[in-house]
Amino acid sequence: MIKIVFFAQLRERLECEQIQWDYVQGITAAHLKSQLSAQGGNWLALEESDVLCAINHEISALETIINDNDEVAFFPPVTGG
Amino acid sequence: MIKIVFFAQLRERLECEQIQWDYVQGITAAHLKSQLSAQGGNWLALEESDVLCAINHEISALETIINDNDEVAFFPPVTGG
Amino acid sequence: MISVQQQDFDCGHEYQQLREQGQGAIVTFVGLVRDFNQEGQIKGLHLEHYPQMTERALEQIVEQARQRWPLGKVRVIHRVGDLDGGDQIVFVGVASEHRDAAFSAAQFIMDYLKTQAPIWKKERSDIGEQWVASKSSDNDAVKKW
Amino acid sequence: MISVQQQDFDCGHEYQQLREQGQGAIVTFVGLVRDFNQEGQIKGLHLEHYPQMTERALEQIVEQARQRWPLGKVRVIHRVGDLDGGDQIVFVGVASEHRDAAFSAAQFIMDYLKTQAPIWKKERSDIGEQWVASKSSDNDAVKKW
Repeated sequence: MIKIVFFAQLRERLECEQIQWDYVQGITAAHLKSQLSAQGGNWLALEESDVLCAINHEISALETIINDNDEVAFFPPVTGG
Repeated sequence: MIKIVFFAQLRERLECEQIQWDYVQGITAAHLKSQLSAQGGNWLALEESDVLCAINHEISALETIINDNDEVAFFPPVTGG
Repeated sequence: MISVQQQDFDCGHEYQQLREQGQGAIVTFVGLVRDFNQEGQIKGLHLEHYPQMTERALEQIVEQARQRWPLGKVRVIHRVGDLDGGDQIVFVGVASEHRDAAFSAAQFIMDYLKTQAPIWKKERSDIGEQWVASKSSDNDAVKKW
Repeated sequence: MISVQQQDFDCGHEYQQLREQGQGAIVTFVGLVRDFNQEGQIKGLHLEHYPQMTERALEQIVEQARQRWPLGKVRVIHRVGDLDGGDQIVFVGVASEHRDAAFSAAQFIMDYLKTQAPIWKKERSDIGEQWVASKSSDNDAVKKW
């Protein structure tokens, strides 16, 4: 399983803080994002705007391949500081 | 008259903090420095090393023309901060 | 040392800690919430973050700075939660033997923090809440390093 | 505000004064005397200056910074007289709405101060006194602006 977490306006628009998702070997973060948005409805928000990705608490490119039991985060551009 | 003041190692080498000097119309800070060092002895220190100039408390080029009653300062490169 | 915390910080105290090591130059940066009194209904900010990731991201940024410049103590504090106008948000303090290194490292840390630390600001006002938009100038600031 | 003084300063207090105006970014720089304990006989510094000129020179440097960047409060304190290892020498604090302006202005003020403020350092040691040589790197630092 993959743990997926969402933050800030993305979390609010998806009305979802975190979900579990079936692991498929060789899947990238980009694939995962497509699978999620293919669910339609709120999930289309993942395609609409800039979405950044972190894998296991490390900023990662969307092309990065995910391993089983990884924690994948999707979030909008950060605005701290 | 011109008031001339010296600082730091230059003051120490000249063994002089300040002197009065006759004003001559059209004289520049460079002329003044030459007149002083022409006195020989310690005064040669004015020619030996980098000497900066301020006229009336403002950093000035040695080519600047001095007016009567100006305060002219000669000093080594600054090392504050 | 990195802290991500709700509570406020004392810039003078943090400075004294940085001073202990006897380096010749200390640069501090503090980012504050704007003073909303002049700007209508905005009442304050809420800062959300990604708890398991924020400290680690900040540590990596400091580590990158250490690889570029000779640094002594480095301190980063970022507040999260609810803040009011004028409140302190972020502290970056850098000690070094060289003033250019201290200035550059503090600015580098802030520039990277602004684009890589998983923290998001939301403005609270009488008419609701609004996520703060990211600034392209912040992305540009990182490119200079 | 500019001060040239023998007495020490309190960085935390100066920071609070800069904070009053509600600007979003505050950068402070403090320069300290090196810790001589690791360096043999040096016991401390004496700072000589040109009393009627120093404040004026610092004011002009701050004025130049204001012409380049949008700044709020700016504070410069330079100590003169006898200092020991680890003592604070100089404080530069800049408030601005923009962090880049605050960083740049603080660094600009320090770079210019190092080459234009009429202040000279002499090291005191068991074997006598020695004027500190000026550094070409300080002249180079000014050229970047």
